Amino acid sequence: MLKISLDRINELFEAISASQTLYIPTDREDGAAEYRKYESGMKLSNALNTVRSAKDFFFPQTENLVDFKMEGKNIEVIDIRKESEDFVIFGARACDARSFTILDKVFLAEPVDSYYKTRREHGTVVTMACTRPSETCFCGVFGIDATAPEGDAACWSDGESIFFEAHNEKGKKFIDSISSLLEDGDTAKLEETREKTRAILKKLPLAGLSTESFGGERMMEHFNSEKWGELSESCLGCGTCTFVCPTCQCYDIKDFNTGHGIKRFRCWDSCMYSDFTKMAHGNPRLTQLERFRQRFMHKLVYFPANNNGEFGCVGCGRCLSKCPISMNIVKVMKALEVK
Amino acid sequence: MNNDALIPYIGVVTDIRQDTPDVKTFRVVSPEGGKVFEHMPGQCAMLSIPGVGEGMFSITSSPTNKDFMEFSIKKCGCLTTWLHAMDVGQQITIRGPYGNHFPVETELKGKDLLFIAGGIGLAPLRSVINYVRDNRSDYGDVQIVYGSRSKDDLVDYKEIIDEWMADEGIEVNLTIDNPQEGWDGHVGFVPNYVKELNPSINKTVLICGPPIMIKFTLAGLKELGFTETQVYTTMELRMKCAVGKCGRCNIGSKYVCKDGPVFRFDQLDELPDEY
Amino acid sequence: MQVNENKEFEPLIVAFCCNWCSYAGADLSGTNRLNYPTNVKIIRVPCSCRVNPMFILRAFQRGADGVILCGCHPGDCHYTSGNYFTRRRMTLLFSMLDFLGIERDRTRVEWVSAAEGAKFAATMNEFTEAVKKLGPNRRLEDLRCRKQ
Amino acid sequence: MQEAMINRAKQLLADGTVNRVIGWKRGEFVYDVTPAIFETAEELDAEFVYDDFTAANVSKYLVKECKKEGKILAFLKPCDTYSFNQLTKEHRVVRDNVYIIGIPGGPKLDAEKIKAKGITGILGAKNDNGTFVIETLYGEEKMPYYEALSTKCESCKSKKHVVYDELIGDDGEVLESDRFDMVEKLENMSAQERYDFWREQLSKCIRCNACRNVCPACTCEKCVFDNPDSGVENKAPADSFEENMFHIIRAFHVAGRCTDCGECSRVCPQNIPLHLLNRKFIKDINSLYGNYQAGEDTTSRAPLNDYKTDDCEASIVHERGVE
Repeated sequence: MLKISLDRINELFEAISASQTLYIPTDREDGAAEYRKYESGMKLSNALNTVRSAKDFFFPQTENLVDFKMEGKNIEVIDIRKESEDFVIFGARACDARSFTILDKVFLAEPVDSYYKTRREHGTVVTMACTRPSETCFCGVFGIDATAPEGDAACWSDGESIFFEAHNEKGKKFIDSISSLLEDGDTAKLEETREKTRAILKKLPLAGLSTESFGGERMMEHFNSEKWGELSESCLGCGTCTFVCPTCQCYDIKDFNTGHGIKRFRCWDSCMYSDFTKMAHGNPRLTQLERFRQRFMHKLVYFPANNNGEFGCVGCGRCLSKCPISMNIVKVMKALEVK
Repeated sequence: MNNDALIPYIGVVTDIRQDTPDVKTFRVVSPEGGKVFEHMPGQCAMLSIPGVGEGMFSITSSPTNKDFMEFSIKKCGCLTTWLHAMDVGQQITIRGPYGNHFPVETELKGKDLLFIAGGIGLAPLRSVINYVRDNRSDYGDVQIVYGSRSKDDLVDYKEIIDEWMADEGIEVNLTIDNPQEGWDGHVGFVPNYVKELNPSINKTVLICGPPIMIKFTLAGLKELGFTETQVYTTMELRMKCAVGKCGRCNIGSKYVCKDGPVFRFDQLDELPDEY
Repeated sequence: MQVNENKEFEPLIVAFCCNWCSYAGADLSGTNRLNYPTNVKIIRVPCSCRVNPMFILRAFQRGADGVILCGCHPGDCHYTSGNYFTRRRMTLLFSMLDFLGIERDRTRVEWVSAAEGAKFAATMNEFTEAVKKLGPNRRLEDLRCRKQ
Repeated sequence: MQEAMINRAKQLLADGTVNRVIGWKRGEFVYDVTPAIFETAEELDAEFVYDDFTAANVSKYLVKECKKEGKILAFLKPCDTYSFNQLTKEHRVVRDNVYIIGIPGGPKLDAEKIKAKGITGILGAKNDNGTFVIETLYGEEKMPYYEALSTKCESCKSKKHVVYDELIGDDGEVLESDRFDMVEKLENMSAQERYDFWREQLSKCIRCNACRNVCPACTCEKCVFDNPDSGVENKAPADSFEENMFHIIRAFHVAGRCTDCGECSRVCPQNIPLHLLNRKFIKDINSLYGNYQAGEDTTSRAPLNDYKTDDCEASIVHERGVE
């Protein structure tokens, strides 16, 4: 397997960023990690994952769609789409890598979302296998192997070197572009590391969680469950879970009047918000119970119903650690589990 | 780059008709003339005034009309108020067509049809009614039951009197909620009127109106012996993208904008009661 | 906004003036043919107390380089005490803007009575000069609203 | 402590004084607690928890809860009692529908602080004389206990309960705290430094609204930022201006009403020190209009609903401190 020694990793980053924009997870001064555009000397974070997921790269929080110029009774539609440039996301975890395939099912379904598609085409996802999963991790529940992440190319660390493997053409192209820095390496120690990680993954407190009780065919049963009242009781109705979630894809379209034109933009929206479904003549989801239910039903029931049983959750655990009142999908799954 | 569903076309409003005190019908064509796009009866379009908002409206004109599209719009919110204040010649943005349509080419073909509408609920059905009138030989008897609060609130009253009533094989039953001077027709609520009319149960029903009317009419139809597989309706929920991605107009796993807006009642029965 | 080197920067000043004193004061300075810069755009409000912090921020968002709030002198408010509340509110708001690192000279509260046409003109001249020195508002602007 | 609380709650449920209890419930992990309502003794026994991680201020839930049938028992920490009092003053809660037991606060911990040290896979934790011993998937880890303190508990303003029906444990005193130190430090920076500091912090904001929704002082039925008719409704910070505006207005709207409970900073998923904005207002109010502690009583006029004819002019801002 091709590898590069860990102490030469910044050489690698320099090489990649010389030809295209590179994003790596890096530590902030408050201890949390976030993706930043690589600049010379930036250090790769050791954290398990970033606070914000990597979905931003393909589905940014706000994005201009189209401009309008209004003059008298006339409207001019201005297509502001530009060809985006190539970029590399380095160090995405297995959960985030899977989230892209989930987002693909939404945005690349007919009619294809061209904004998303362009970014997807221009972005190369280089994933990094996990070595220190956290207690909040439960990606295995959704069939994700944290030691064998998807993505265009994947890499593994054995503590000394980073090993690379391409998964598709884009990945091959990426590895070719850095091949002068890589050398052939022995994977014995890497196998050892992976084995250790697998053992930890089996021991994770949430490893025993089961998805068997969920899926499209259980729609009415779960929808009408009496548990929702108790579960949603303490929900604040904020959007933290939605906005840190790598698979939440709901958005709002709004117009902004700049004083010299109209910008139509889309931004992330949350089904937890009170005005998400509010219409001029009423709201079908009046209380937090219905909104709370919608979020989890979407991930565990509606999404699989429309996507051959695939769930809308990747078990990254962000909502577990970020919810202000610690209410999360794991608690919902446990409460609704059909024994 | 190919066009994106979220980038709208321009439409020009060429005619505005005041139907009722709070409903206007707008005629929309493309700036070059002709329709902006083709559609099927029951489908919808997103109309917008940039800076004001965007909303889903059902296309009330029939696909058989090759010259223009029409939208009957009731004034009830921010965008509709703005639309009502427009003058002829105003440009708006339009994208579509969205959603499924009434199965006029399949299940409805050859059937006797019963249309039941309340208030502005006639808007989506008008498209089907005129489509059926233009393809008269493909369908059986047509009966229309239409009610509203008062005589003034009957949408498209002129067209109903002048054209629909004049057609052979179309029975039009109008009703208003309360007695009114100058009205010698039926007075009473739609659900009761339907029961009084006692339509034959081999008809296929297309119903649209306020939720409360739909609820009681459906119950009445069941009493008369209709089954849910015979009854179609069209739904509306808050929408933003209209292409099944923004995630808000779902009833259970179905998106009203993409899988709807037309549902048969037995399909709705399989979905959670959240609309 | 491209600042042309040959052309002096012309700030946009928004002045909220209370209907009873300052607006009349502005009127008086006009009838007295006193000059004050055309940069100043006056927005009339029923009382200085009507101005909520959001008004100030929104003025900056939409391209203002300086915002000044004028009302009746303390004790002279048409509604008895409106301007006293304004005073506390604006003091705290300006202090917060300062805390966030926004140039403090972009904001000001000035009491101008209906008889003080001269004071109105002088204040506006002085304030416009002060903002001109600061240059365009960059720290509290909305890039989308910037004219290309 | 937990046991005493459960026992007292059971008594009050049994004698009919209250028909439900608001407290905290254990979740999956040692640090994972959720505010919850308990209606029976069995539920209390099974799930009620009070420990180092029960930092959540439950007083805001009482806005909703006190409108329901019957009386509710709430365990309030000293800082929570200030929030409750403030809500009473604003007529958002009905005092008579809540039975309050004051409980000693004790500093609360924040799991994020532990994780920021690189300690992950937390399975258990205990305090061993000031050393926090954490059992993890990767073996035992140690850190000083005080370094795991929630930001909101780092500079406690008071151990005194300002409202209660009864107390478990002793009442404390209002403390001399160093809570304005960081505000002062910022005030002494140059405008450019302050600007850079806040840009760095506020640009992290994802507009999840957690700070707003958790805030016991933010109880508007409809927030301007949610109201399409307000003209400022926004769901995402589309521009740096909107980040600033949201946080200025959020803090301004609770100025004079904020009790400095610190919930905003505790819940922020991006660790933005939002409490500094609130403390800046509190500090200004104290120095310009006299010391004022929101929630201390239910009768005094809030500083922004009050005035003196000889208040300082707004120009004071221009005349002091660092430019």
